[in-house]
Amino acid sequence: MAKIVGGICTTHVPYIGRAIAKNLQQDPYWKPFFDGFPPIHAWLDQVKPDVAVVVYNDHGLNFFLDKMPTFSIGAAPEYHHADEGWGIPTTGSFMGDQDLSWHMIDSLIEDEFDLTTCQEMLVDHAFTIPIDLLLPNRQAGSIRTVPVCQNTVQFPLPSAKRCLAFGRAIRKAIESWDSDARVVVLGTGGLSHQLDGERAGFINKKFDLEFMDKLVSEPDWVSQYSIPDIVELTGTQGVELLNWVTCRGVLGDKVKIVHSNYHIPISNTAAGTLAMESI
Amino acid sequence: MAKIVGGICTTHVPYIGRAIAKNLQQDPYWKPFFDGFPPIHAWLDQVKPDVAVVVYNDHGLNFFLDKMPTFSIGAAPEYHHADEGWGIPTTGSFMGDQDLSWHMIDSLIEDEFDLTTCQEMLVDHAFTIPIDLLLPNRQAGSIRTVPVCQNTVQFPLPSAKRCLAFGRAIRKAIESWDSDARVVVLGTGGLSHQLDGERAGFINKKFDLEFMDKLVSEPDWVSQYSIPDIVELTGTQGVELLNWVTCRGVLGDKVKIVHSNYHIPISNTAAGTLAMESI
Amino acid sequence: MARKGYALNKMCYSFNSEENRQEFLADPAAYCDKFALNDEQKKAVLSLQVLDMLAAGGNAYFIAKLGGIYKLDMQDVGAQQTGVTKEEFMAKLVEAGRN
Amino acid sequence: MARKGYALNKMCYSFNSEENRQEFLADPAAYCDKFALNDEQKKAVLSLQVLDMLAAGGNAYFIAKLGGIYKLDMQDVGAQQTGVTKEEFMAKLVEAGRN
Ligand SMILES: [Fe+3]
Ligand SMILES: [Fe+3]
Repeated sequence: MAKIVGGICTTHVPYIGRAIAKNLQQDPYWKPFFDGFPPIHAWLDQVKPDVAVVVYNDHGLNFFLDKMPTFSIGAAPEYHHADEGWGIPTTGSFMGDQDLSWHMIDSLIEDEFDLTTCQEMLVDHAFTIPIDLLLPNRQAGSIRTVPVCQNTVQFPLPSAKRCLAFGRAIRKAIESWDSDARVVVLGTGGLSHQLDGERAGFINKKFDLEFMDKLVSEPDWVSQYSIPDIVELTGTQGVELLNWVTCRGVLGDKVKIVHSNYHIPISNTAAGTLAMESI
Repeated sequence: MAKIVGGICTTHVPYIGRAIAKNLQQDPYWKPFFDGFPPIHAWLDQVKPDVAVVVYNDHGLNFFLDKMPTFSIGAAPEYHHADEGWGIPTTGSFMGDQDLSWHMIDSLIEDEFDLTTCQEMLVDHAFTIPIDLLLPNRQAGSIRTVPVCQNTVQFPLPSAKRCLAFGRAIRKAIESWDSDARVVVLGTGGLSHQLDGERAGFINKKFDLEFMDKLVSEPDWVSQYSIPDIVELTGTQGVELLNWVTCRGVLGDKVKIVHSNYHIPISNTAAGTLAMESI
Repeated sequence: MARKGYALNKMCYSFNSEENRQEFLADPAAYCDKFALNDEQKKAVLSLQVLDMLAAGGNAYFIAKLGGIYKLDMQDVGAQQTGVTKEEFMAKLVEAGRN
Repeated sequence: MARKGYALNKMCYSFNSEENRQEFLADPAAYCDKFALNDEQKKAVLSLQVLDMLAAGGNAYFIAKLGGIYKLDMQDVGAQQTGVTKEEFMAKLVEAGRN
């Protein structure tokens, strides 16, 4: 059966794509953020994942409001990035893993998650940037991927409780996959930030740090908060932390921290990074 | 609060559209099928619904395999039919009810149904034909509609148990809608038929009649059957009876029959019609 | 089957548009190539063999749109797949209502 | 809000294509009309007022694509909405990391 080697949660601010393209990792603005990654690179070199299941949210590239799914899963042979309209560089394409995709789809629909299945799918910066951050020397085909997209764009959103249950069901699916593959899970987005309205620029360091702490030790803690609570506490876009919650669900009951980092600001965002291993 | 006046399940064979367009209701081939409707017309004249919630499946008009939702709900001001490629006449457009759509979406996502929301949506013959059968003298705007689309096209499908729970959650949503509207629910498709493969033309009268009987008296009965069971018992397209199951869930614990009809064949299909009232 | 048939089903989905149906009819082989059908799919489409389309990953609902182009109804398609005449196929349906 | 902003958001979604961005820039008012924006939406777009676009039903993620056309980054947009200079807005972000 497949093995889940661990999970990594990290922000996906579009702006990071430009910093990578321009090699600004040592620039004073960027260094405190990029310094969070070498220890995770070293860990990834050790655990050698074959497949990444990437929990993220689309920002209006693959999905528009005419067909906006709560939970969708890619089941394509490969995934391409494309023009998102705001001038960030597009990256290379990503190999899919259709065996795992369909195995997850079968298992999750059996477990009463009402998925949207995508046999063709564009992936946006929320998928591409974390992979580029984590595997800076990625060759085409060096890792296979399964995109898992959650709606954090059009209200109403799935609750933190539902996302945690979704993650746990994904764990069950991966662990029952008849394969010797090693699977890493990513959760992208957040942490606190708000782009729109009179509260633009809102950041909540205290909550973010507590959230990161509890995500490790007590994942159900976040379920006490409703979506309006989370928006209030972390901003209208901070609610992307739902992708972290789902990722955490995939990692099972107990985890230990591989490495964590937290830096304010990247663009308008509190940039958190948290790598975990199941124990 | 809104009132659910009852529910009507009926087949949606595309071919029926042509019979309506050509006024063939008294033709010997069609008469045994169309004769099932006048008693239901009389009942509808009595209960006077303002809104129809229509549970159906799309056949490749609004959804393709690139984005195939398990459960989707329309939230548009109006819905249009369009060319489906097989030469059936297109019908007029249908008024939406965005208040009810969004109320249902909020309530159902709160109840952990992972919907796809559609703020623009084409409706196919599975939506239009049952409305044309039930309201033959419909004027534009004489009834408002909310399309609820279930995947019966791309496996895996939601289980009968999940559909029944979905219907029950829709009931809860409608009953908590702050409106004096009278709501009728439709469930379209089936009954037994198979279009593809060496078993094309398969029909199972015995199972259909038992299904119709149990749907009234014991709705959970069908939950004993897995999707492969249902395909085996009713054909690859007979599985559309899932739309009947969801419709039945909306009607609550106890119902009585307003009128029922069953005729073989319409095209390749066993054509069932079943109107029910909650008691 | 789902993954195998994607190109074929995508081509059939395009037949919701009259313009595409006419383009297909003008040169079916070229239209198959435009959607990158594999040899098995292309051969099944050009020979209009429904069982072969299914074996090549076609979904019944999408294949039906191709049938529509050739004005085949569901009894034509059913008869072809079960190896009987259309009359025999229709008689079998009527028979299913009797018992 | 969702239903109110649909036309505006749909226009912004079209900005994923360079061709559409150029068509918009050539005649913004005509492009708004093509997507049937109402007066409130059109006025907000033509005056590039983000708070007005939000009030007219715009979704932040889609509006950002319009900002991209004018090379506005998220600090420009944040400053405009909160009525401060870009420098003040950025200083506020840095400040949030201190406590
Ligand atoms: Fe984001
Ligand atoms: Fe059907």
